[in-house]
Amino acid sequence: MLDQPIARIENLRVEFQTKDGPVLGVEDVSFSVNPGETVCIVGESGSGKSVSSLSLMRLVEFGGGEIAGGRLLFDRKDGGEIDLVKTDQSLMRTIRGNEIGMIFQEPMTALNPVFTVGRQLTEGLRLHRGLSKQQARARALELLRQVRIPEPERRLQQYPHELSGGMRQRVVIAMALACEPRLLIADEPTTALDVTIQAEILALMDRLKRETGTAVMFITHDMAVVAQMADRVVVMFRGNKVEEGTVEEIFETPQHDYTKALLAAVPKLGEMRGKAAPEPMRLLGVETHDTGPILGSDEPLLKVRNLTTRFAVKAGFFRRTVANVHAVEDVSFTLNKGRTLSLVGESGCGKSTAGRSILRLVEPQAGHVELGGVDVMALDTDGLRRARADMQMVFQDPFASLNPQMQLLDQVAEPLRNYGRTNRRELHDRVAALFDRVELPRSFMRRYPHELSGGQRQRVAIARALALNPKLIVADEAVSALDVSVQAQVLNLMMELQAELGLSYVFISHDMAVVERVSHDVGVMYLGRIVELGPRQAVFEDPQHPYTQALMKAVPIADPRRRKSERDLNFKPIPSPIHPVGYTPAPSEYNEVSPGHFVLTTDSGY
Amino acid sequence: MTDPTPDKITPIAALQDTAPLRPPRSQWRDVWDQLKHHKGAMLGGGFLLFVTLAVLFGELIWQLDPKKLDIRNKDIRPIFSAIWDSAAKVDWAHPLGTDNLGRDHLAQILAGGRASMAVGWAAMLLTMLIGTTIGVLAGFFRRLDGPLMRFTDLVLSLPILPLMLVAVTLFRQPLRANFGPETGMFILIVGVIGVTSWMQTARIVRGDILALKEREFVLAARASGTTARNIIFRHLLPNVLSPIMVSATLGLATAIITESALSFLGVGFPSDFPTWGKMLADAVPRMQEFPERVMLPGIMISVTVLSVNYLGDGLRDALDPRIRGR
Amino acid sequence: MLTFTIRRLVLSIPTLLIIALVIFLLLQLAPGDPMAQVPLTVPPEVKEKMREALGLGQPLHVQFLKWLVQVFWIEPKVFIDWLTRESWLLGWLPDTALYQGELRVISWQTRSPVMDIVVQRLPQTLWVVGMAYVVGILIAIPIGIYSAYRQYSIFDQAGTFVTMIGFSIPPFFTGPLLIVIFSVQLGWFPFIYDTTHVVNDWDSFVYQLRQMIMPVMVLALQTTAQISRFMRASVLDNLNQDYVRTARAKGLSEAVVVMIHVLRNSMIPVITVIALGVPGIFGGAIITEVVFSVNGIGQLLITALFANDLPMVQTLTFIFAVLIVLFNLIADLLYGVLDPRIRYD
Amino acid sequence: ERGEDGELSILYWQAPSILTPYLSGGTKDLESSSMIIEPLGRYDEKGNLVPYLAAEIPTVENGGVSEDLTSITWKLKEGLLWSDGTPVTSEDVVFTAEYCMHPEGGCAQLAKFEGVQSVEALDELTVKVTFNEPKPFPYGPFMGAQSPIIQKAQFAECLGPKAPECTEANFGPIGTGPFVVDEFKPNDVIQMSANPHYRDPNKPAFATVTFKGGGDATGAGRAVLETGEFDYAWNLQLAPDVLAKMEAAGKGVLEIGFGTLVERIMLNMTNADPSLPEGERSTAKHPHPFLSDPAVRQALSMAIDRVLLTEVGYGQAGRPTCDLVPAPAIYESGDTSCHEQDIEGAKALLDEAGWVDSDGDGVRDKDGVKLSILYQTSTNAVRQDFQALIKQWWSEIGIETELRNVNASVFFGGDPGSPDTFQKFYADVQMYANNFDGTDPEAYMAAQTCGKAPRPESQWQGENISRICVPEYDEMVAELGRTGDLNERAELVKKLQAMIINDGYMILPLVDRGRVSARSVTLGGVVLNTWDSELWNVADWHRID
Ligand SMILES: Nc1ncnc2c1ncn2[C@@H]1O[C@H](COP(=O)(O)OP(=O)(O)OP(=O)(O)O)[C@@H](O)[C@H]1O
Ligand SMILES: Nc1ncnc2c1ncn2[C@@H]1O[C@H](COP(=O)(O)OP(=O)(O)OP(=O)(O)O)[C@@H](O)[C@H]1O
Ligand SMILES: [Mg+2]
Ligand SMILES: [Mg+2]
Ligand code: NI
Repeated sequence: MLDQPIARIENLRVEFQTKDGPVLGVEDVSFSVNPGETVCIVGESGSGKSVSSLSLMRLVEFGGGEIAGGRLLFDRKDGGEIDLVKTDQSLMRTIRGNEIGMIFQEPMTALNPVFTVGRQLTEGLRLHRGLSKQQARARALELLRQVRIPEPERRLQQYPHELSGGMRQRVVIAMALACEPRLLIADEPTTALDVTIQAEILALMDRLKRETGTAVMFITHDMAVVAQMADRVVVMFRGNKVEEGTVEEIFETPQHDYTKALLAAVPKLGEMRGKAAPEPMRLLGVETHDTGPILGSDEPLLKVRNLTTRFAVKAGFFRRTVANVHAVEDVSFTLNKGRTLSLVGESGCGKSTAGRSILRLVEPQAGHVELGGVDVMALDTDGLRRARADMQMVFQDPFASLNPQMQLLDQVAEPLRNYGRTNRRELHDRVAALFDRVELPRSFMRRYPHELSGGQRQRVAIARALALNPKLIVADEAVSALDVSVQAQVLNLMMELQAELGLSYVFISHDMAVVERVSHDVGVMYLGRIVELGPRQAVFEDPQHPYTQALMKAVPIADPRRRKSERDLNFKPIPSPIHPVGYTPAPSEYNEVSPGHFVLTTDSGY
Repeated sequence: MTDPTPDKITPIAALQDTAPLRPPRSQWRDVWDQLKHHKGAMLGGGFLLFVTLAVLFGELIWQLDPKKLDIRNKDIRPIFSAIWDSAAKVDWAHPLGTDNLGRDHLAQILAGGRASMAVGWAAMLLTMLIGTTIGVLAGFFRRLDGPLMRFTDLVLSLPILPLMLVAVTLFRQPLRANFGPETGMFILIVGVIGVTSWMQTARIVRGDILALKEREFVLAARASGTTARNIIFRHLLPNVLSPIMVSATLGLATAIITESALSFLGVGFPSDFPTWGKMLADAVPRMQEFPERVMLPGIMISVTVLSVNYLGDGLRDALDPRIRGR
Repeated sequence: MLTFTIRRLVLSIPTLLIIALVIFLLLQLAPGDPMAQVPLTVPPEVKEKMREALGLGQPLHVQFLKWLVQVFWIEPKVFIDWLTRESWLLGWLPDTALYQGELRVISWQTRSPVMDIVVQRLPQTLWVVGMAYVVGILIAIPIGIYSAYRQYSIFDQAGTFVTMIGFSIPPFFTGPLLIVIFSVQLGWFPFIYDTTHVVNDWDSFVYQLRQMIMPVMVLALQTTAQISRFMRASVLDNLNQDYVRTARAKGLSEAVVVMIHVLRNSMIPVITVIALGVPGIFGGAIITEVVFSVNGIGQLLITALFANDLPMVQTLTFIFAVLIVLFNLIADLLYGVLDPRIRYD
Repeated sequence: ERGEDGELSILYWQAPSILTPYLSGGTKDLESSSMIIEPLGRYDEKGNLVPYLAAEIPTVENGGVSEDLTSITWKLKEGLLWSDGTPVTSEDVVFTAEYCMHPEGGCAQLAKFEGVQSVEALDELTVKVTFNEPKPFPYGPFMGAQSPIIQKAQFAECLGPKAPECTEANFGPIGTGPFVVDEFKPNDVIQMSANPHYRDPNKPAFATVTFKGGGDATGAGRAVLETGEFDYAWNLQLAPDVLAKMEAAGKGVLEIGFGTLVERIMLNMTNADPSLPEGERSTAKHPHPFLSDPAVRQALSMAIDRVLLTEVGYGQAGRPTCDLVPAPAIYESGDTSCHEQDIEGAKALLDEAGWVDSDGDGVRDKDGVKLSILYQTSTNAVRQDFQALIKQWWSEIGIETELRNVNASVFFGGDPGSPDTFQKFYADVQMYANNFDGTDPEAYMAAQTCGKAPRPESQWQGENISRICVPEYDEMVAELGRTGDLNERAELVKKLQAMIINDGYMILPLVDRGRVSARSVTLGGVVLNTWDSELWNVADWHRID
């Protein structure tokens, strides 16, 4: 705090005019950012993180917002300090993209889908720097190299959808860096990405900051990322700043109750070290049902043998199948009653497909699935429908998996109706009981999904899955889209239900810390195969397969003293799972390194 | 250095979901509440209600027979034309004047409105029914998609006039026998308009269903054992309501206009059966001398269409719980 | 994309054959008689002879097959001959002379090949109906963009109002209204369209504009009403997208953001809608053409219908069907071309 | 001076589709082609015969028609040239007959050649037409717009089934008329220029003609009367007040001429009840339940105010009439009794005949038969007004009417599959207009004989639409066929008319409809002719300033 800060936010207040009157986006926030410093802003969804940063760009106005009070002091390149609140939009345009760069949350949508990467990269350069086409292109190439995008020349001609999510996010970063801004605002730049890619991006940003000396305002709700990146941390809660301090202060001596609660809710990789069975997290302020470790049973419930699912790629004149996407390749495992098996792996490795294949929501090519003695693969349509009463699914996106036009009561009652329970009273009582079960107020039964928060929605989804008293629930990324605090609650809920009802879960996730917390067994998937399968403790404490080892390394740890460096990472891009029609992959063979701990010996492609 | 902690934040509150505070209400009350706030919808709905009541019950108040000729009182100008033209032939007995055969214009507007509105609504409903059915089937069942879309192309290229003539040849007699000449023709016209104007709706609905089908809640419904039928009725249809409403408002206008074009081309209702479209068409040659004869039915058609459009806008917003919640 | 195109084209052949058959049967079923316009003074026996001379007595399948052969085999030969003989495109090729005087599709009214008349009608149809479509779109797009950009402003409200009025007033009213105002009262424009008019200098061009302006206005009103609604909806969708915010964050001006980033994306669905409307141009505008004596394809169709000139109606409707199928395909392809995310293979 | 008046623009809102009347027969085609090809003689505006290509009109007196009425000999004018410069010979005339009489040609004017046994060229300029039997009126072939002479050299290859293939000839016949075709766009426009070989070197006054087709009658009227864009517009079937308003603009004047066209109501003498089995409806098997009662028919007629109808529908372009043959003058009956509407009289008549409203529903009935009428006509604004008025009057005398209008192309088409054609007459009464060609009504009267009623066996073809079947009438028609003397024939025609119309009320004539055309005030020489083509004297048209 010795030198002059680049940006100072003083008593910012932002209001949105909506039909029902003004809504407060940010109530009262003040903090500053110094040159060369990374300030992380944390807080849960809706706490006003994005609004603060957009105010600094004066972009809130375009979303219907209005800066109702406070000052936004920005130190311009040529010395003068101006109040951005009072600057007019034409001057703002020379600052935006030029002196303040911004990286947005969603790499998928932040780029214009119909223009090439090159065009979008050079646009700002030509505007602010007055570069010619060639010069801008040269600079764009340089930028792409800087963010370590392979084959930068080719990328310039490509459209955003032709790049992978990680590459797209790097393009967005390159765009923000194009004019060498003095302040870089990164709004959740890695939330939507895989651990492995996230690790790379974080490392990249860290390096760029060191090399260029840019000040960075980093917005996230992921405490692990904060631990990895921040110099200073600002904690926000419901439109207010509740705490500010250096990263160590915040993590080690949190002052504010909210900060404490937040930290308690973060699962940390390695916390479960030495424990065989999962146990619920201890959360602040929520009365715990203290269930202790959940042991499960030894009675097998679900047996999956040699499950193989491929999607046909059709092409040519007669739409013949020319190739197959080998989404799930020869996967076998057994899940016991009352236990949780987690499937982890990078995006696209076939986790969801495996889960859906078990329920026959996609038709597998081959394999054998047995649920409680019923051969699922042999069932006809009607039988399958009946069998599904025993196996339910919870989906990743709590919003997308609920019908926006239906009241929650009807949505939770739907499975019951499908299986012939039509008595209105009975239905109502049953649904009410389910709502109690997942700790939702009964008054919510008449609401619509959009009237609930993400965590509440996911509980509704769980209630729906529980409606038929299933034996098995496939939870496909069931907590990935949730805030940490909410995520912790949902996880606890799931574990409590398991303890009480003896449910079994197939838990699909890419978040290693969460997986560590909830699973009895873990299967690591890569390119359609399980490369390593075994009890959680064995797999996490003694990873055998090189891919598992790399994955474990990439996970950020919510501890500022255990930062990773870029050198630790060595990821290769995942090879294509598409193979021509005639291709017959080798069967999966495993080596049992310790009891129940299997490691793939067949070539997995890694 | 840090701000003082506001007292109201307790850790318990911190980890609890931010619950919306409003108490639950019944669904239809909600829709109505929302609709009430939409000025356009209220105006449009009010006008529509007024017109509907007027055409239904107007003849009880204004009891002149629209078909009654009174040749001595022909070509009377509407009462208001006396304001600027003191020489105009006006008569309080015919506030909107009479036509070239002395039929009372007000009575005709009322009777014509009944026919036009009925044709408009019925044809629109039929159009929506066919369009939605075909669109949903094509979008939902992959196998039906190709054939149904080709079928749509086929109907698109059918000329409406020969179709109308064929329909008249084949069905007029049985319909007349069962329903009488006017209702019979009404069914025929509504049928033909319905059968030839559902294609746009079908295309739109199909596109939306194709996209909705991939949404996770449909998969979730399937996973919880919902049958295809129920998926369509419970999950897909309510979600395509909004594009259907848009087509419906346009469909109503198109139906009224198509009916008038059919009359114009000579294949519509019996000649002594007034509709707004036909009144407009008949009055066009005399529009210089008697502008009110084109203006009145013209205004009625336009304003009705506008009202339906605004009401549709409002209903669309009101029926969507996402918008309603705001 | 190429395989996709070829595949769709090949698949459309059976579709078109079925369409042709259905149209044929429909027209056969339709009441009416090519002799309807022959005066009543001509005795029935003579009319019967005339019908025979037109080939009306033949069995249906024979008539249909004959028509199929004529349309799919003989007419293309004539067309290829014309291409290699006169057109500037392929005129340099040796003349093919494939057509050997076989019977072409002959209109019952004029006793001349239907296709020749269709070709004769194209210029005025394209000038008037096509121009109206273009003008309508050119007006609609800016209106749509601005209405969306200033959603719920006075301009937006007024736009909605006017377009709905335009949509709900039939052309048999607007046409005579314009005639009364601009031709009769003001005397500005002629209203009987002169199809023989040749544009070869400035004055004749001005005359062409004057005679086109009224029918074009009538027709453009309808196009504008529809397209501007689509455009507005599409722009509204895109204005809320994240990439718009990204563009603004780069410091681009509002004009660039809207006219380049938003417009390009918004045009994708609109252009396909526009493409789907193109067959309608060929179909002509029946009522407007009659009101202004434009004598384009629409008028040809309606006179042929009223004269029960089945070969003409059948051929015109079939061409229309071909265009519908074709432009469906073009709309799909355009979608693929405009939107890099979509790839057909 | 030929060509000095520049351009003439004519507007026909029904566009000509072909320029040989032999292949079409549509009025618009006859009239347009009459500027290009000509017959041997035409009728003038009074119905008199005038020579065109013939040197004079052959008659018995001048020896051109044989005493026994079985042959007629025409002599061409000398020195006539086709527009391509070749001479017109009797061979062309013979060929014209051959062309139309070819059994496979489907010639539309075959009726003109009815009874022709042979046509032979006696020399270069003389043609003799021989008939099978005596023809009291031998001016069918080669007379009037329906039967112009075409050039043999041009049409030699187009006989019979080949006729439709000669597009070039059909679209640009070489003729002797004042104009030649430069360009013909079917159903759209004809561009013509003065014929350099026209027989009168000073005519035509116009160098070029634009003959535009298409649009509607209102537009056509406006273009001549209100904006002056065109010089001449044909057949303006518009309401009289609309026309009067247009004429008031002062740019043009209306031309009106009366002929034989009568708007009438046909009463169905047979039962059209839909409950009868198909094939027996509207056939002689079942007489009409109430229209076979003459009192009902007369009451229907009495209730109609023909003067008012004329005023509302046609104005100066119509005259109320009680006759089916309102012209030429010698055939007129002079009966004006029907002009006066007599509602009370009609009521009395019905009461007397036992048709009373016994159940109090406002509709008269007798023996369970209700006087309930289905009244059909073709779609057309004036006819719809007529329907409405007549329905009103009939309801005043206690007769209930259901109106129906049918698209003209269906109504007048002879499709036996359609229930809506005027021949099938699946209604109780129907309204349309009809006339006869030329000046001789024999065939017209003969059409109402018993054997000519449309029946299923005749594929519903036939001209006796009312299904009139009066034996004395048929006998008298036969007598007419045997009578040569014009005055005697006229007497017979009047008697025939009285039998079924003036006294029989089987057909109710309403209005004698004139032709209304409009010409620009600057166009001179127009003589509206209803017996032949309106453009019959286009060679004399000229510009006046
Ligand atoms: N356009 C808008 N109209 C109305 N309210 C808005 C708008 N944008 C944001 N808000 C409100 O402002 C508050 C802060 O939102 P903001 O987007 O800053 O949250 P965030 O902390 O970025 O959350 P997330 O982690 O989900 O991105 C929220 O309550 C939100 O509802
Ligand atoms: N319906 C489908 N048709 C064709 N290919 C598919 C389909 N569904 C999935 N795939 C392909 O199968 C592979 C595995 O997909 P899957 O969705 O199972 O991955 P995942 O591990 O769940 O990834 P994520 O973490 O992103 O959800 C991917 O390559 C994907 O592109
Ligand atoms: Mg945010
Ligand atoms: Mg997945
Ligand atoms: Ni400080």
